[in-house]
Amino acid sequence: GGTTKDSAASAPPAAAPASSAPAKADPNAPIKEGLKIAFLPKQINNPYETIVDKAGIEAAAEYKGEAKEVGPSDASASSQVSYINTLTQQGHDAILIAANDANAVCGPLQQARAKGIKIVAYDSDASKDCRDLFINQANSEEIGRSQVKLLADMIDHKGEIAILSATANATNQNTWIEFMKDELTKPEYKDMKLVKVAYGDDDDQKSFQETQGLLQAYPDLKGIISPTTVGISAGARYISGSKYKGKVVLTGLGTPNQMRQFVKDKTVQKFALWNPKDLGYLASYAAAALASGQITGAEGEVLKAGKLGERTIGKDGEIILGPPFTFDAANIDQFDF
Amino acid sequence: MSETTSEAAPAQKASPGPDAPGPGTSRRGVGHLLRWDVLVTALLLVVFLGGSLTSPSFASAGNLSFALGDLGEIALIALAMTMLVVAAEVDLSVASVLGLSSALVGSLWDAGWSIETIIPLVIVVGAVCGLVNGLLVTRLGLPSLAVTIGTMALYRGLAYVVLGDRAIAEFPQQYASLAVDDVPGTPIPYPVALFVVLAVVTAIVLHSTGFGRSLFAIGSQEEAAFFAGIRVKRIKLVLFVLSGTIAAFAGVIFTLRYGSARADNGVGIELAVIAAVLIGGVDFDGGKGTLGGVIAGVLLIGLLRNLLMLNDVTTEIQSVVTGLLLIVSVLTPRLAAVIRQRRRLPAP
Amino acid sequence: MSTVTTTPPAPAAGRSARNLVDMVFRARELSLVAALVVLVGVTAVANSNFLSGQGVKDILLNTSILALLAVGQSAVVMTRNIDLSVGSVVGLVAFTTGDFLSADHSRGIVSVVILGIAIGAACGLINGLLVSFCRVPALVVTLGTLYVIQGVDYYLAHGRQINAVDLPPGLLDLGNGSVLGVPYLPLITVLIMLAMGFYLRSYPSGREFYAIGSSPEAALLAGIPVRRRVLAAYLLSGALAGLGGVLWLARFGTVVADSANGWELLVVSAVVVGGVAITGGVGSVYGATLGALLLTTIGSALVVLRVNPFWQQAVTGALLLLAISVDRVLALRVARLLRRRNVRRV
Amino acid sequence: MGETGPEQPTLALSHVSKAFGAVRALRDVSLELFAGEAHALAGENGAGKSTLVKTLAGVHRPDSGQVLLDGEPVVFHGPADAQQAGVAVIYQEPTLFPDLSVAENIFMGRQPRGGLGRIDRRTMNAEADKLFERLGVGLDPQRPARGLSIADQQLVEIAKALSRNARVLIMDEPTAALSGNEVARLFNVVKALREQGCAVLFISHRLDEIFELCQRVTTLRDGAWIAAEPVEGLTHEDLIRRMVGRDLDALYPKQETVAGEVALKVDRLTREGVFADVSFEVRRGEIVALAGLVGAGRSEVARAIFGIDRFDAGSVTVGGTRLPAASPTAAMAAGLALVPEDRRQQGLVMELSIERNIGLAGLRDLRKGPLISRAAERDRARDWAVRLQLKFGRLTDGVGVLSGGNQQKVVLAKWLATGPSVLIVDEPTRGIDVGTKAEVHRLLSELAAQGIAVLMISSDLPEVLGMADRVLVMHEGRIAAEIPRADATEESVMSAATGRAA
Ligand SMILES: Nc1ncnc2c1ncn2[C@@H]1O[C@H](COP(=O)(O)OP(=O)(O)OP(=O)(O)O)[C@@H](O)[C@H]1O
Ligand SMILES: Nc1ncnc2c1ncn2[C@@H]1O[C@H](COP(=O)(O)OP(=O)(O)OP(=O)(O)O)[C@@H](O)[C@H]1O
Ligand SMILES: [Mg+2]
Ligand SMILES: [Mg+2]
Repeated sequence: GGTTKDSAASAPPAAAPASSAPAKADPNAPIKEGLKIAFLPKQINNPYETIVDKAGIEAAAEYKGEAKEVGPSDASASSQVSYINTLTQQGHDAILIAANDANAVCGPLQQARAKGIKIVAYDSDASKDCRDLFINQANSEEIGRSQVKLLADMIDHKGEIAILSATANATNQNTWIEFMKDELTKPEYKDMKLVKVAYGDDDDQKSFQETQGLLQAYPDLKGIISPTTVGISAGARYISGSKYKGKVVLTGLGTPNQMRQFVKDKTVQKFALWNPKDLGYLASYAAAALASGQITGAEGEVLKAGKLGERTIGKDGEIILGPPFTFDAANIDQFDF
Repeated sequence: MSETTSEAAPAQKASPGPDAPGPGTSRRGVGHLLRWDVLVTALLLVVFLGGSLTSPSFASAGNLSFALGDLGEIALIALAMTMLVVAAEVDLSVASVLGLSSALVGSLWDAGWSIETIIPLVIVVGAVCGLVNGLLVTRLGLPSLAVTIGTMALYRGLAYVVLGDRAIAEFPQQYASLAVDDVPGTPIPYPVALFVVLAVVTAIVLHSTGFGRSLFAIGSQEEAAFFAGIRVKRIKLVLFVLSGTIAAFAGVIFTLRYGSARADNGVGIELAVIAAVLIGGVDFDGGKGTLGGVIAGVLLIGLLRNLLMLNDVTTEIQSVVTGLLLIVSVLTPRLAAVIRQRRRLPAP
Repeated sequence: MSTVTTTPPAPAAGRSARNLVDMVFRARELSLVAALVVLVGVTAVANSNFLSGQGVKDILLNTSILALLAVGQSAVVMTRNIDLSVGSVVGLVAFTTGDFLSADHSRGIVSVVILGIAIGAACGLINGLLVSFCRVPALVVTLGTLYVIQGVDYYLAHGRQINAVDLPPGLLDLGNGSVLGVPYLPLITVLIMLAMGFYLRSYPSGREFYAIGSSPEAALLAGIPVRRRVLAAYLLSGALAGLGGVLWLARFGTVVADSANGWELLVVSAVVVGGVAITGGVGSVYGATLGALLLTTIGSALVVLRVNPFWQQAVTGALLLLAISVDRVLALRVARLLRRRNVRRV
Repeated sequence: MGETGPEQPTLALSHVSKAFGAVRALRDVSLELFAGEAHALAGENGAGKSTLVKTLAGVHRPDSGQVLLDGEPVVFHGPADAQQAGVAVIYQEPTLFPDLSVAENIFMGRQPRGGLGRIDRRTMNAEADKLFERLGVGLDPQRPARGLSIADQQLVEIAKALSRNARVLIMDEPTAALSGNEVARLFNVVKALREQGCAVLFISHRLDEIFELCQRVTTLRDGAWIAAEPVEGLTHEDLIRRMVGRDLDALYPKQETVAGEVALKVDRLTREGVFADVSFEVRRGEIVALAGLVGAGRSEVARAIFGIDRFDAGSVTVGGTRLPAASPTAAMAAGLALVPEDRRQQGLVMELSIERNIGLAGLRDLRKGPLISRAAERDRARDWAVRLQLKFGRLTDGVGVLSGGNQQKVVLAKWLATGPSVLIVDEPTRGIDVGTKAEVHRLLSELAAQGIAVLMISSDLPEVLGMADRVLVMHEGRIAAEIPRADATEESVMSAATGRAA
C-alpha cells in the first residue's frame, strides 16, 4: 500500500474545491451499520468485474453493510442509465459504478446525488463532477508509461509495436493509450514505432482474430501491448499456438490465473496488474466512508480502508489503489485471482 | 390443430371467420378477447397494478418519467417499424442509423456547428440511409432482411469513420433538457410527448387512410396489391425513408438525452424494437397488426423491465422473461384459434 | 370440342434455355468462388503472409464454426423458417461443457461432444416443436428462445470464466491440432457440409426440405410430413450449434458466458450471401459455407490490408451489400436474356 | 363400358357433413365412385364440390359420415393417407413448388431411385417427358415451375396425378384454364385410364365436358345432395335445373351495340421473347375477344397494356392519352381496368375481407378528406356483391373462405366498381358456374352497351364466339388473325390459333 507519488506531490489538504462536496467531513464518525450500497459494473458476466464486485460485497459484510451487484448484460451506457435510475428509486446510500461512458451516465448520477446518494466510480471513471470519488486502480499515467517501458526492455527498444485495446470507446483504455503514445515520443524509444491500435472489443474471439490479423499485416512486428485482461489472454492463446511464439513479445494487463499457462510455456514473459480484489475492497470502503460522513471526497482527506490501511484523496477526488504489480515466471505462482 | 387443412391455415390466421348471427356473436366476443393486442393491454394493466403493489416507488411520477423516457427512442422507431412489418418488410439498420446520427451530431458539434443546423442535416442523412435501404429493396428486389443486415454494418461502420474512438459531450443545456425534462405539470418527458403525437398520427395513417390500407394489402399479397394499382415500390421506398428519418431523429434525442455522442450509441436496439413490435401482435409475415397493440407492447416491455429491476430481479431473469413474453405473444392467438375452432366444430 | 393435334415438341430451344438456367444456379456458387479468388488474390499481392501456411490455417479455423452454424441454418432457412437462437446455443453449450469438463478432468472428449450436441439438440427441439407443431412464426419464437437461452446461460455462468488450464489437453488439441497439416475443425465442417449437401440434393426426404420452403401449402397437399421435416431442420440446426459450442470451447479454451453473442445475424448473413433465399426453397449448404468463408475472409483481409479499424466495419457492410447486389443483378440479367431467347414450343 | 352393376364402389362417401363455422359446406352427402366409371360432380359456385374433393383427399375430415374405401370405412389423417390408398387429386387451384423443377414437382415423394437410394434424375426427367408427350404439351421437365402460366401449371398438376397410376383420379376443374386442344388430349388420356379400371371424379362448369367424358353425374346444391343419375338421357337443361333449381335465360345474352370511337389503341407492342408487334384497337361499346392456345401470349399482352410488365417497344393509347410503360396506376387513371387470370395471386388479397378487397382498387374514391370512409367502402361492396349475386356470409369475412367462383366474382366486383372506360378481362368466367356465367356475360354486354370498351381473353371458345364482336387470334406471340363476329366459327378461330391460317 501507500500513497502514490502523484497524490503525495499535490498535497495541500485544505484547498478542496467546494463545488461537489459542501458538507463537512467528520473523520472520526463511525461507519454506519446497514448501509445499502450497490455495485454497477460495466457489464455483468465480465470475470474481471465479477472479482472486483465480489470483493467489494465481502468488504461490505465487514462493516455490516448490505451490498449487491446489478448491471446490464451488454456494456452500454444506456443500459447502465436504467440501472442508475432504478437504484435511485430504490433509495440506496451509495452507488459504485464502472462507467461505460463517462458523460452518458452523468445526468442520472447527478439526480441520484440530488437525492443524497453518494457516487463512487471505480475501474472506469465518470465525469468528475458527477461522482464523489474515483477509485483508480493505479495512476493512469503510470500505467501507460510503465507498459511501454515493460515492452521496451523486452525488445531492446527496437522495432514495430502494436496495441490491442478493448472497445474503441473505452475511456480508461484510451487514457492509457494516450500516455503510451506520449511516452513513445521520448528519445529512448526513437527506434520503436507504434504501427497500429487494434480493437478486440473485450470479446475473446474478436481479440483472438485481431491478434492474427496484426501479426499477418505487420510481419516485422516485435511486440504487442494489450492493456485489457480479455485482450492479453486471447492474444497469448493465439501466439502460443502459432509460429509467432517466441518471436513476438506480448505484454499488457492480465490476471495471473488467465496468464499462468502462457507464462509457463514462455509465450509471455511479463505482464502487469493490480489486485482486483483490493480494488473492490477499497471502493466498497470508500462508499461506506462517504455515506457515513467520514469523508466528503475533498482533496487531502484520508480514507480508512480496513485491511488496506489508509489512502489520501488526491486531486479531482481520485484515490489510487497503488502501483501496478508486474508478474513473471518467478512470482506468478504466489497469486490466485 | 385438429384440422390438417392447408387452405384453412391462412384462413384461421385471418379474421374470426364467418359466424352465425345470434349465438355466434357471443363466440365472437370470446374470440375478440383472445386477440393478442387486447391481451397485451390487459397484461400491461396487470404489470402496472403489480408494480404499484410490490414496489412503493414504481408508480411515483419520478420513476414513471424515467421509465417512459428510457423507452423514448425504441418507441419512436417502433412506429416506423410497425408500418414496415405490416408491409412485410423489416429494417434492421435502425440502430446503426441512430448511431451514425449520434456520431454526426457529435462530430459536427465538435467542429463548431450550431445545433440548429446540425439537426436538420442529420435527419436528412437519416433519410438518405433509409433511401439506400429502400432502393436496394425495391429496385433490385433484394429481401430487406438481407439488405438491412448489410447496411446495419455499413452505417455503424460509418459512425466509427465519422467519430472514431472519440466521445463528444457537453451539449448546450437547453437542448439536453429538452430531451430529458418533463412537459410542465406532467410526469411525461418531452420526447414521450412527441411520441404520443406521432403515435396518434401513425395510428390514423395506418388504420384509416388509403396509404395504410395499401400497407396491409402489400403485406399480405404484394402481387395482388400491385395488380390493384397500388404503387408498391414507391410506398415501400417511402416506408424505408421514413424509418431512416425517424431513426436519425431518435439518434438526436438519444445523444441529447445522454449528453454523449459516440459511435456505438444504441448498439443492438433493433432487436428490442422488433421484439416490441412482435409482442404488440404484428405478424412478421405482414398484413396484420394494430398500432395500439404495438404501443401496448412497447410499454409492456419497458414497464415490466422497470418493475423487475425495482424488485432486484437479475438481468438474466429479465432476459428470460422477455423471451417468454415473445413466445407467449405468438402462442396465445394460436391457441385462441384452436379453441375457437374446437367450439365451432360441434356445430349442427 | 375440336381435337387438333399439335406438332411434337421441339426440344432444342428449351434445352438451351435450361442449360442457361442451370448455369445461373451453379453461378450462385461460382460467383462466390470468384469473389473469394479476387479477394484473396488482391490481399495476397499486398501481403504475401496472407497465403502463408499460417494465414490459410487461420482463415480455415476462423471459418469452421461459422460455416458449421451456416450449414444448420441453411437447412432451416430452406424450409422458409429461421433460427435466431444459434448464437445463444453456442454460448450456452460452450460454457456448460466447459464447466462440465473443468469440474472433472477425467471426463472424456466423446462424452463432452455428445453432451454438447444433446444440449444443442434440446434447444433445437424446443424451437422446432414450437414452430412446427404450434405453428407460430419462426422469427418470433427463435428471437424469444434467443433471449431465454441467453438468460439461462448467463444465470449458469454468473460472471465466471473457464480457462484453458481448466480443460483437458485432449480437447484443446481437437480445437487446434491437425492431421496431415489439415486442422481438425475445418475437416469436421467440410465432412458435415458434404454429408448434408449430398443428402439434401440426392434423397427424396432431402428434397422435401426444398419443397416445404418453396410452398408450404403445396407440401401439405403433396402429403409431405411438413412438421416432421421442419422439426428435423431445427434439431439439426440446434445439434450443429451444440457441436459448434464444443468446438468453440476446444478452439478458444477461454470462455465466458457470452461466446458467439450476436452471431445469429452473422450466420444469417453467411447463409444469405451464400445464395440461400431467405424466403426458402432455394440454395445449397455449399453456398452457405462459401458465404461463411467469404465473410470471414473479408474480415481477415481488411486487417491484413491494414485498413483503418474505424473503416473496417463500413467496408465489410459495403462488401456484403455488393455481394448480394451483384448476385441479384446477374440473376436479373440472365432472366431477361432467357426471356428474349425463349421460343415457346407449342 | 366399365359399369359392372352392383359391384362395390372403389371410393365412396356416405352421409358426410362438413361445416366451416356457420357455413355448412356439405350436408349429408353420399357419393360412389366405381372402377372404370367417370363420375361428374355438378353444382353452382359454393355448392361444396371442392369441399367434397378435399374430404376424399384427406385434407378435410368429415364432421359426420364416413369415407369408404372398397366398402370399408377409413379415416384419412392427411393427404398422405389418401395417396397411400391410391387416390390422386388435382385440386382446383394448382399447388406447385415454384423453386423445384417441373419433373420434381411431378414426382415429389415418389422419385425414381438409383444406387444408394439416391434420386435418379435422368429417369425422372425421362418419365416426365413421356407424360407430357401423352398430354401433348411441350414443357421442359427441368425448368423450374416458377413462371409457368396457370394453364401450364394445371397441366403439370394433371401430369402429376396421372403419374401416380392411381385407382381413383379426382379432378377439380382441371380444364378451367385450358383451351380445347389440351382438353381433348386430357380426355383421351383419362378415357384410357378409365378403361384400365380407374375410377374418375370430374368437376367442371363446362357442361359439354361433363357430357363428353362422364357416365354418371351427382349434383349438389348449397351443400346438399340433389341427385345422382346416369348422364345418358340427361339434357343440358335438366342438369342446369338440378344445379340452379330453375331454368336459365340465354347463356350468351349478347346485345347489339354500335361501336363508338377508339377507346384502346395498341400499336406494335412488343415484349421480347414473349410477344411481338401486336397492334389492335378496341372501340367504345365493342367486345373484342383475344383467343388463342394456352401460352400464346394473350395474358402477357394484357399485362403489358395494363403496365404490370414493361414493354420493350410500341405504344398503348387509352382515350387519346398515351400510357407510360409499366405503370398500373397511370393505366387506371386513364380508365383502364384489368381482371387478372390468377385470382389467388393477382386478383385478391386472401387475408383481407370481401369489402376491403372490393375497395382496394378504388381507395381514392373512398376517401372523405384524407381518411377512408368505411361507410362508403361498405356501400360499394354491398352494392356489387348483390349485383353479382355473390354468395357470402358477411362482407367482413376473409375472401379466402369463399368458393372459387365466388372469389372470381369479388375480383370482378373490385374492378367494375372503379367504373372503367376500358375493361380487360382475362378468363373472366374461369371456374364460374353456368348461372353466374350468364350473369357475367349479361354484365359484360350491358357494360359494352353503356359505351365501355371490353377486351376479353378467354380459352372458352363458345364464350368467345358467343360474346365477341370481333375475335383477335394470337399464335406464338403474334396476332395471327382478326375475325369479325359474322365469320367467327370454331374452325376459323382454331385454325388461326394453331397457325394453319393467316
Ligand atoms: N376453409 C374454409 N373455411 C370456411 N369456409 C369454407 C372453407 N372452404 C370452403 N368454405 C365454404 O364452403 C362452401 C363450399 O365451398 P367449395 O369450395 O366446396 O365450393 P365449390 O362447389 O367448389 O365452388 P366453386 O365451383 O366455386 O369452386 C362455400 O360457401 C365456401 O365459402
Ligand atoms: N410470370 C411469368 N414469368 C415467366 N414466364 C411467364 C410468366 N407468366 C407466363 N409466362 C410464360 O409466358 C408464356 C405466355 O403465357 P401467357 O400466360 O401469356 O399465355 P396465354 O396466351 O395468356 O395463355 P393462358 O393464359 O391461357 O395460359 C408462357 O410460356 C408462360 O409460361
Ligand atoms: Mg371449387
Ligand atoms: Mg392467360
